[in-house]
Amino acid sequence: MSDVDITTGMGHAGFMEESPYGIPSGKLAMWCFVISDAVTFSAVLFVYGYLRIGSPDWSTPFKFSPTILNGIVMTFILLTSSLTMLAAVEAAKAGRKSAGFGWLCATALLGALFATLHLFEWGRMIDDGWRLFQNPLGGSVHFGAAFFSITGLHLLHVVGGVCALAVIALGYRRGGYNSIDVEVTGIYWHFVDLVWMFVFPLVYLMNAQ
Amino acid sequence: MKIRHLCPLLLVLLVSSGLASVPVPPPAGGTVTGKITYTGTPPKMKPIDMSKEPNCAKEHAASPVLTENVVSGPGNTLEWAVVYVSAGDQGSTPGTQTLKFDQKGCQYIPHVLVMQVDQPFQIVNSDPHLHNIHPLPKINPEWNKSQPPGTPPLTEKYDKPEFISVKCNVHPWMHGWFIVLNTSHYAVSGSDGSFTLKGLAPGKYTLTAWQEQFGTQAQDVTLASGETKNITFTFKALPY
Amino acid sequence: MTTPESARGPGMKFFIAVWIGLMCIVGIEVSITFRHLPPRELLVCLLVLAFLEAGIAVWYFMHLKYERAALAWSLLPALVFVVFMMDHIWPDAFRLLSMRLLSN
Amino acid sequence: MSEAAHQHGEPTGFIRKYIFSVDHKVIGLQYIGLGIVAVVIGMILSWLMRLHLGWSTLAIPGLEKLSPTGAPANVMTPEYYLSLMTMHGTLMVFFVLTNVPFAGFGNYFLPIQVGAPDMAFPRMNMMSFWVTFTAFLVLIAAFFVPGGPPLSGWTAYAPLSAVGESSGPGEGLGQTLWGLSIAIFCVAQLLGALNFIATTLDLRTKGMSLARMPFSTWAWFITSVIGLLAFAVLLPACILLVLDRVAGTSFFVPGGLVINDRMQPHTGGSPLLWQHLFWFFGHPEVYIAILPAIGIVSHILPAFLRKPLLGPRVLIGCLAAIGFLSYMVWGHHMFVSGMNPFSAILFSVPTLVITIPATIATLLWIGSVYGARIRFSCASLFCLGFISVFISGGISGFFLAQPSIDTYLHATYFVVAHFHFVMGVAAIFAMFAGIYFWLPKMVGRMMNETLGKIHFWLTFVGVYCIFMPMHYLGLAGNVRRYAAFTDDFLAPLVPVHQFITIAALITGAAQFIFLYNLVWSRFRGPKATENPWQATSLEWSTTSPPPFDNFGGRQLVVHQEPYLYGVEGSAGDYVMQTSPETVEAH
Amino acid sequence: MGKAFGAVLIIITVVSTAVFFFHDFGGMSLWLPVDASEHGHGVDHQLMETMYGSGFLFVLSQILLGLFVWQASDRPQGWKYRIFPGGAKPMVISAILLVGIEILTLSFVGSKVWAGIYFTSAKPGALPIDVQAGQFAFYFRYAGVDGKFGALHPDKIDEGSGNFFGLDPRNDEAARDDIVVATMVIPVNREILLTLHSKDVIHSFYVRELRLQQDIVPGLMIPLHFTATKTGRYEIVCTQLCGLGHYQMKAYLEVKTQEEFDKWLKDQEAAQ
Repeated sequence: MSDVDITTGMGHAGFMEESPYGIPSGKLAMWCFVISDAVTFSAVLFVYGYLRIGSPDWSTPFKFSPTILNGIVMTFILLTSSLTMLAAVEAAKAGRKSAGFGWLCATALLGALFATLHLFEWGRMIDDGWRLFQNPLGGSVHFGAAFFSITGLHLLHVVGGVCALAVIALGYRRGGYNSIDVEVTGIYWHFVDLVWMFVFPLVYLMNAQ
Repeated sequence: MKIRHLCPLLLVLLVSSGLASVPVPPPAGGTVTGKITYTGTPPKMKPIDMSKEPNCAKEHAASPVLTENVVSGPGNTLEWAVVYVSAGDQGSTPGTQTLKFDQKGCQYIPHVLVMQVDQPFQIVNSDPHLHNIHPLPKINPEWNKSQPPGTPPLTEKYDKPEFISVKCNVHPWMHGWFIVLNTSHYAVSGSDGSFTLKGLAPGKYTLTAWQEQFGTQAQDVTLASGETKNITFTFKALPY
Repeated sequence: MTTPESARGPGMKFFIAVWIGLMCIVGIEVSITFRHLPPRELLVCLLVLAFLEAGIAVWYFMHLKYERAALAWSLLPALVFVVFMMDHIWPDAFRLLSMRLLSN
Repeated sequence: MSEAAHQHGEPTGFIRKYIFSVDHKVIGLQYIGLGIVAVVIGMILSWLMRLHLGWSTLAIPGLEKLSPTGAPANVMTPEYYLSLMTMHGTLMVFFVLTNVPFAGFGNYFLPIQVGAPDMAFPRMNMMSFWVTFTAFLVLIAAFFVPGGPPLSGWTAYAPLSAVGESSGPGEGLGQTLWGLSIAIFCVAQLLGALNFIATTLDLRTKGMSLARMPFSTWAWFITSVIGLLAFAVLLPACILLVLDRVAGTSFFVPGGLVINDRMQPHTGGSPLLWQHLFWFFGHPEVYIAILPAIGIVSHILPAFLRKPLLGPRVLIGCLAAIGFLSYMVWGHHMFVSGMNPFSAILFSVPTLVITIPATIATLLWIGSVYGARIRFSCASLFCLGFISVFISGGISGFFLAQPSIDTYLHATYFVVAHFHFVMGVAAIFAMFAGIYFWLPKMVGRMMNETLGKIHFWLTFVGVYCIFMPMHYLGLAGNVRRYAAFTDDFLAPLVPVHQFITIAALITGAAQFIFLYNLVWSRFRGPKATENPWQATSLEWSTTSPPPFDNFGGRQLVVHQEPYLYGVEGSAGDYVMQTSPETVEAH
Repeated sequence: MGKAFGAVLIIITVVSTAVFFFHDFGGMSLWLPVDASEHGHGVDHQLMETMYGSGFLFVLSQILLGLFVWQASDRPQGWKYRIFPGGAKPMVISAILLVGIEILTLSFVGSKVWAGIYFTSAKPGALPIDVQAGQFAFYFRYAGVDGKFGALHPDKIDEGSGNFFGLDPRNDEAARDDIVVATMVIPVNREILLTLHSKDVIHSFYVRELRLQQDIVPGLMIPLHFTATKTGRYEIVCTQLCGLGHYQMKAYLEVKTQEEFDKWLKDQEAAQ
């Protein structure tokens, strides 16, 4: 067995068939996971659409302030975290280790900030009487169910992503992870951002007063 | 103990003692007798369509069974009402005898089974087909068991007093009641609406009468030693 | 180890421009929302903008543009196909309203 | 993220070597072992069910010990029958048909067949097995919880599965555990699918171009693509179902329900929504079960026909076409469900179109058998048996694909016969073929052929005795999922059910011959050589069983197409994939 | 071994097919019951077409497989294999042609049959019957003298007192004369319009003789119309798993002549 790193999908010329996409296995697996997860999110969004179409008494409770405004701020934070993630990837590729570490930490912090704002948002909704099974305005109860399950699923991805970023950032600084690992994490993080690009208009804006 | 058989027996005793007016030695305790009646028009009891279960439909082909929410007797009397001591109870003995609740011809026999807390009772399936027995308690634990034909009786008991509606999902018309009381002083009104509570020590009691459609009514009664009192509970009936 | 193709990229300046563009789209979405269009039209507008945004994110942020075309040609048709097939549930959703059990 | 397979050396401790092993071969065997446990449980459940269907008042000694409430006085109650049916279906579909041909054999042989030392992500591979195992434990726990195992079938149609205990026994904690178990299972399958895809695309040894991959590798690859997208839909569906049960949401439960005279607190959901989500996964799942089976059979058959299959590219095209079409047809499970009748036509046409690639594959097999000199062994017999049951099961698809006929046949034993033949028995036959064929490689010992042939004949005739009459029962209108046949028109059909029960008992008993053979051969069987079947693919280029890194440090180079049989080779009538000699076309 | 396999396969094929031709076993028929509905003819025709087409394919492919395996068994050592004449091409072409033509015809004709049942709505004179399924019984409701159905109030359902539908006769006059029965009685040769709804879980309405099956989904009112053409007594059974009593969930359908039906309806009206 040779010492060539066989799983990167590169550098095994002469020993392995070339991967049809010319990308490391980790990246390919992440892309596949992203597609699969996209299907999961679409399924949940389809459930939301299905129930909304079938409910004549759908509530549209969101006012510009505070909910939509908060949503815009959250969108801004998440998009910015995507940008810092890109900076981390660029830095890692160029081999600037400390810069890469810094940008990764910044991304994780922005992600945590997003999650915090989101939880405050949830708290406000719960104070207003929204539950998975309850609509304080008397309309369809599916509003709470759809809102909490879709945003909850997304929040779960954000929290998971923040943890992954922290692990990768520390590992990257210590040398356990390389620039490819940073890039793969980046794909996941951008995907979380991408999902939000659907959640924000469909769950927030479509329910604005 | 079979309440169904006991009621006519008590009735016979009561009537004979009243008619003969033989001087009997005063019993150990006081007695309350009476009748359950109604005013107004009760809902018409509907014949039950059992065609879904050919065994039962055949059994009742001659005279269809009627629903049993309001079973009225001569003179606006009500059968299947339960009278019991709801306050001031003393001298109750725990129920130890195992009662029997039969499923026969797609009907519950008896329609109302009164039992005491922790008193065991047996559920028997005398029909050649499946029944499931599903009491719907709110306080006691709920269970729902099916009894294929030929399986041994189920023995159950309840540990909290409650009025429990009983149904069979396979034959949705089947409907009965488990009345769980924490007194041994109770009676079920017979086909002429009469009831008798015996062996009550002297004192002040609250008697409550319960009927499944019309709810409950309470009356206070004070008994001296060996006294027999006669009271009537009258429910108001509506046609629908 | 040779430099993988994905290492080539346009640099941060370009990504900042894309980021500003995405924020603008979000701004457009919000402004459309508060013009109080009928829900159906609003939905169409928002979906078009969301897909545009998502496309930009996939294409530039996730570096799909900088991978071999085969990757995009393998992944995206699969996703589009599955999501397209899921659309078969809508005819039932629309029937739900007219066939609801009227309980009162 | 990426774990290089060679970074961890061969482990030495028992736990790292056999339990929490990252070696794909051990994991493959673990999957197969789990599948065998599940299939034995599932088969015993089917015995109990069949006994009850034949003689519904029969007391089965000891049954009361298993469940005092489910079988008072050893007589099965209808709810216990339905619970056993649900567990049978769930165990078989998820833990046998998905686990063994796909995850089990795939894990063991996919890396070897492409010449890789291990999977792309060995630790993730270990995780997906143990997540599967957790799902299995959670499901089995449902047998022992108060309220009993779930009874709403492996399809768990809401609202029966969603409203909780009030809808009857078997709908309590057991049903929640079912939902959790399947959700966990989905996660495991997603991890597995990622691993399979990455391994197939990235870890092929030199010369192993996509076109030179064996059929089985192709089938596992296509299956993992299907699984990647299908399980992604079942996962949220199960989570939402569990939310309906425990958190009071109403995704799948409409308003105004009165169960046992009690109004339910739910409002506004849609039972059809669950069916759509479930079958969106459910139909691809059918192909997740059968495509690896097709791949395994197509891989084994040429070694015994001693000739290559007809049209290998066409066959792979058929597999891909079936996988593609599997996403377009889920509505044929819902023709009578109250779905929009216009959609029915939309789903019916692609369903019928699926029969074209399936027919092409079948004809290619039959055409390949023509003109061969078959080496009859247990593996080849099970392959031939597979073709036969695949035809029998596939043909009935013509009926069920048409909504107008489905109106009559839906939910009858015709459907039971159809999917047991095409999905159950066919896939099981492929598993048997796989075990008889590959066990020498997996444990280094040959299986006993005599016992194997007895096993084959009893099983082959047995399954026809069990499932062929079911078609006719279905045509006579015999409804499925009935605990007993008390209806006027069903009661006369009971003798057929008794016949089927006896056939099922005998066929089931025959499987113990197999189990005995398996255990005996594992320890006492004659030692296997490196290539006992004179087959050509890469797994036969290494020792039996293969060493930890599969090829003992050699880096194989592939020179040939996978199925060069019936040619003049240096080793005989075949040429190994690794052989550098030049071969003239036949 | 090959001869045994071929022989067993051919025996299995012959026996399996034989039941199709001889399906009457004394009191037990393994075939479709009599067709008692107007659209049933189309369904039966479609089923027979499919039976012939796929039966042909079944017998052909099984016998070919058996034959080839039989042939393959006594070939000499060192046999040089033969390729099927033409290779894969005839297989692909014949599969596409044979199956393609079959499925084209089937889906075209079958869709017409399906459309005839489900794409049309009932004619104006159809007799409306309201069907409610619940664990584990069907109940049927006729509009009564006033021709109007009372509104449904699920919260008023009380099976013990016979209020299976949740009618409110106290406040709703239309409900007072509604006829609720457990056996569905219909006149022959007159179109019936059922409105199916369920009070708890999914059930199904299946009458073999009518060639009709339709799930009854809670929360939906599903219309279904048909015309019975033969008088008789048939069973309506539930085919969607609904709980422990699923196998006992049934009702009878009595198809009577118009006069008998009118008389039955009069009796029922009088009983209200």
